[in-house]
Amino acid sequence: MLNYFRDIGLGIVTVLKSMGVAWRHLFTPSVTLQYPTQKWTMPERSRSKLFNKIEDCIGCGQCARVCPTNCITIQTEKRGKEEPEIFASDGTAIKLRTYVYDIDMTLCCYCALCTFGCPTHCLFMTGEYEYAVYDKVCHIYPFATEKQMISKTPKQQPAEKA
Amino acid sequence: MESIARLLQLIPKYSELPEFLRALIPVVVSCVVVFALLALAVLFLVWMERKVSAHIQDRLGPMYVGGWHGWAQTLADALKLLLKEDIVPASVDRTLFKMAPFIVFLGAFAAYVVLPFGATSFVADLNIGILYIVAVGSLSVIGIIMAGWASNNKYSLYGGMRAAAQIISYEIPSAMAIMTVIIPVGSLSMVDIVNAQKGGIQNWFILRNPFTFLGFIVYFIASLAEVNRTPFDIPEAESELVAGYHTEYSGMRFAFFFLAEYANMFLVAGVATTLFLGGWTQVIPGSFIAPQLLPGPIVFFLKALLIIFVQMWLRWSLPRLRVDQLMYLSWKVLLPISFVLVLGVGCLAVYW
Amino acid sequence: MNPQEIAALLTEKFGSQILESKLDAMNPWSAVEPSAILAICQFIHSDERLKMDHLELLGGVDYKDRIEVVYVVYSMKFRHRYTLKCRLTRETPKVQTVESVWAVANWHEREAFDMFGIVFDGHSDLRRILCPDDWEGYPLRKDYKFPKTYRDMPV
Amino acid sequence: MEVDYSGDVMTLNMGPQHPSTHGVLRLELKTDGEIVADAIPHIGYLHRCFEKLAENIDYPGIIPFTDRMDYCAAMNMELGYVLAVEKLMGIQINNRVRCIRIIMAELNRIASHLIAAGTYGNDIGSFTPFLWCFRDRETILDLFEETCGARLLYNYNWIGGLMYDVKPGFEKKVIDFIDYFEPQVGNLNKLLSDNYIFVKRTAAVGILSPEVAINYGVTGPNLRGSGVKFDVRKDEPYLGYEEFDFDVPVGKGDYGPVGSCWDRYIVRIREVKESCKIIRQAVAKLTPGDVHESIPKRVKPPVGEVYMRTEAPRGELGYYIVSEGGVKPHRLKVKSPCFTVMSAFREVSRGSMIADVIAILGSFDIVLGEIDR
Repeated sequence: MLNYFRDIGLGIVTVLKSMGVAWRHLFTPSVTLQYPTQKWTMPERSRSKLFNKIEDCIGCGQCARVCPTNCITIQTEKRGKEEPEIFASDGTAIKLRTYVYDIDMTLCCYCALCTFGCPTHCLFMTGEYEYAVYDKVCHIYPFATEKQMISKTPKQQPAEKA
Repeated sequence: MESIARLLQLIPKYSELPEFLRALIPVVVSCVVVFALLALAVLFLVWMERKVSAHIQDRLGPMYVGGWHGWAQTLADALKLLLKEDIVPASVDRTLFKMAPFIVFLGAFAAYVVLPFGATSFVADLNIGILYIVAVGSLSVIGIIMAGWASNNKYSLYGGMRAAAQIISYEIPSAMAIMTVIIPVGSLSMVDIVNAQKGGIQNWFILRNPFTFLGFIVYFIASLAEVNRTPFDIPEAESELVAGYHTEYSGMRFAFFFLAEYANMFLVAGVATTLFLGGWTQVIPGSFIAPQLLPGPIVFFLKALLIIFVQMWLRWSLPRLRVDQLMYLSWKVLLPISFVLVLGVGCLAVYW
Repeated sequence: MNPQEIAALLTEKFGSQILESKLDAMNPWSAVEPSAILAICQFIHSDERLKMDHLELLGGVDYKDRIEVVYVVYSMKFRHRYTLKCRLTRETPKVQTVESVWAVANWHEREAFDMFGIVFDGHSDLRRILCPDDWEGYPLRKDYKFPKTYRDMPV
Repeated sequence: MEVDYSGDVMTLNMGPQHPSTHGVLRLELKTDGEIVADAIPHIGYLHRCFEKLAENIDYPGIIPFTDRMDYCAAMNMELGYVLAVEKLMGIQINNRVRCIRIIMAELNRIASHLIAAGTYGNDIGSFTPFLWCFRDRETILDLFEETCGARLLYNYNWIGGLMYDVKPGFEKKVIDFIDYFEPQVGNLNKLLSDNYIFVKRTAAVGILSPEVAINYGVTGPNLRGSGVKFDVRKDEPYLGYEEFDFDVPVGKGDYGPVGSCWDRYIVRIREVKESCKIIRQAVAKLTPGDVHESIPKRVKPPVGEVYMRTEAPRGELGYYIVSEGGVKPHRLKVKSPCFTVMSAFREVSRGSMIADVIAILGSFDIVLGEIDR
């Protein structure tokens, strides 16, 4: 019998207490950010869309090798001897012509491992996060600007790993 | 209805219409008026619920649609629901499935007939008014069970069964609590009940004596359970039963369930206002202290909104009860208390 | 108890059924005869000196020439750990279940069955656990070929 | 389809798409009215072949995938992995890396426990604490984003070091957050933990006795909720946790038998406070240093095998790595805490009510990404 009334009493007390806490929160300022009109500034290290500054790319393929999901496709060829020498902005000589540099952002896992391997720091992750598209294909971003000059027979691809 | 009939008299050549039309038109018109008011009230209540919940949770809630604090958000949502495809799953009982939302809504809607919004603004003043509300209000149980059964979904079935058990159980304490008012008034008519509370806040039943005050509390709790609000929302407990009896519903039919839920909320708030908070009467009697600032219906709405706010406030601060605890509360706590209250009020009526 | 003592205790008790022990490894382990695994597990679980009541890990390892089942056991009371290994053939990997010793072995063994095809004798509910019931092959084996389709859906 | 003729028993499939199975878990409930006669969990809907994938990727490349196991506590997941590889390779890390790792791991533990508490409230029917918890968690994620650029899947702990050093002013922000956060726990307690309805719903429900818990290999807060004082951070310290002063809260059965859902829940809440303590100490111990100092150029561990376990928010997380000397692991087996606790679910939930099943499931605080891997 005592328990019965204790239960009722505790129930009433707990309801009042909870309501009190809720009441106080009714007037605390909200933390909502009204997204499309207000945006927060992304921190400088934020990892979103990948970007390759292709003028600085020496085509070494470090990024493609280190990528755990193989989202970077890179194809290069040797630049001809007669072509003028070009340099990346940090002075590294560009000996390879990168004619395919595709990043498939649907596969990217945003780990940023590729950006750390890049010797000329031309590949980096930007803070841009609004790049929704209607077609998955649009998420393959080609960065290469040059055309393939020397037509070569495609090399025998190494057998696919099991 | 009388006032609407009087207004219709102003239309030229109205009296030349045939007798049955003159009887029918006021009914239809008042129904439309009540329905429109109801729809508006529901839209407002949904918006209010979103805002109350948002601010309790340190959010803002809808802010864009309509400009000022997203006031048109529910309107947009309602339109969206109406435009949606009416999906009837393949294996449901089609007739029952289609009927159920309307029966649920009918129960809520029909009860508004006797709810007195103001001294003259009501559809009908039945002499069995409150009995009628209790009776018609429980009609929605049938609709809910129909929905639960017809959906051919186990979660819906659970929801329907829980709702039936719950609503029927809580009818008893709520009816008992209503009796604490009926006994001193001596009439079942809603208008009579309000008139008995005229003359300011001290005459309201909530403050008249401790029995009616407790009666109000019991009625409030029981009515929460009857309209399936947290902490008693086990029929549609989204963490257990997905969405309970309206799991399979979408679009327009779902909107009707939604409408019914909020209409029911407003109904129980309106009944509580009429019974315990003095209905349309002013807080301070106007004639000698202050002028009657607000018209009756507005006072009524404000009082009902206050109760609804408390309902919402409770919903967003309490967890949900379990089925057995819910039944415990009804049969072992509320029912004995309400019996004691009726006894007490009876004694007061006889020996005071 | 340190690993040397545990190994000594096991050798003393089970003798030739302890095939090999490596105590200078990062996780000292003993390879045991597969047929004795249940008896050994019961012993280390109930022995007053060992009380290895917590099975931390049970998993298979495919070494191309054999499949090993690894049992990492731990004692909540004495806070010591030991590793047992069962070496099985790749063709018919079969070992007794230790479900009766540690209840948690039930799911771990199901997982090992699912991934390596190790059959646990006497297991109460040896079904696939992570892959669908009608999946073919044992994915974590080294020679596993990825199927191109599953139920006509491209994988 | 199997038909059960044994009377009033109905099979109710809870999941894989159900609001409170915390992911894609399917529970096959045999119900008799509201009573659950048997609850059989079916897992594997989120199986992403982590262990197979890991055999085909080099060691540093696995770290982003470890993040995706327990996405609520990614820092702790990668911490366990890098510690295992470091143990295998014998890499020593300097004090700065150690302290930053501890701060990050404990911050993430707080974030993870906030999700646990919030969603548990949601399971019981109280929606408000859920958003309050997420509000506070957001601050932690902001700190993470500022440090490593990602909010959820960090790839921050690297083998032998860290991705970046923390930014200047990080320490102050952490301390500010802790100062702000500690009173918030009391607020949560008022609204949820000590709410009588909540207590009635969770205490005396889902009792997991210590013997059963150990037998089922239950670890972490779930084990401590049963009253067993066992914490890998205390009992088998890694990263120098032995230098830190903190308590291991255990379930005491304040409102009923020990090992109930409420005990498991409250252990998490109390652990959050202990984590705050650890963070304060770790920030004080932070010394200057180079976080890239001992990152190896080429991760190629010697032949061998290692079992390393750490205390993740959901329990004891073990990595068993077999190396054959290559740049890829020969075998990587994860002992996930949620997997073992899920195997105990059937035992615990038998004979309870449908609402209790949800309460028990929520109190286990499972993350399906980690169960299915």
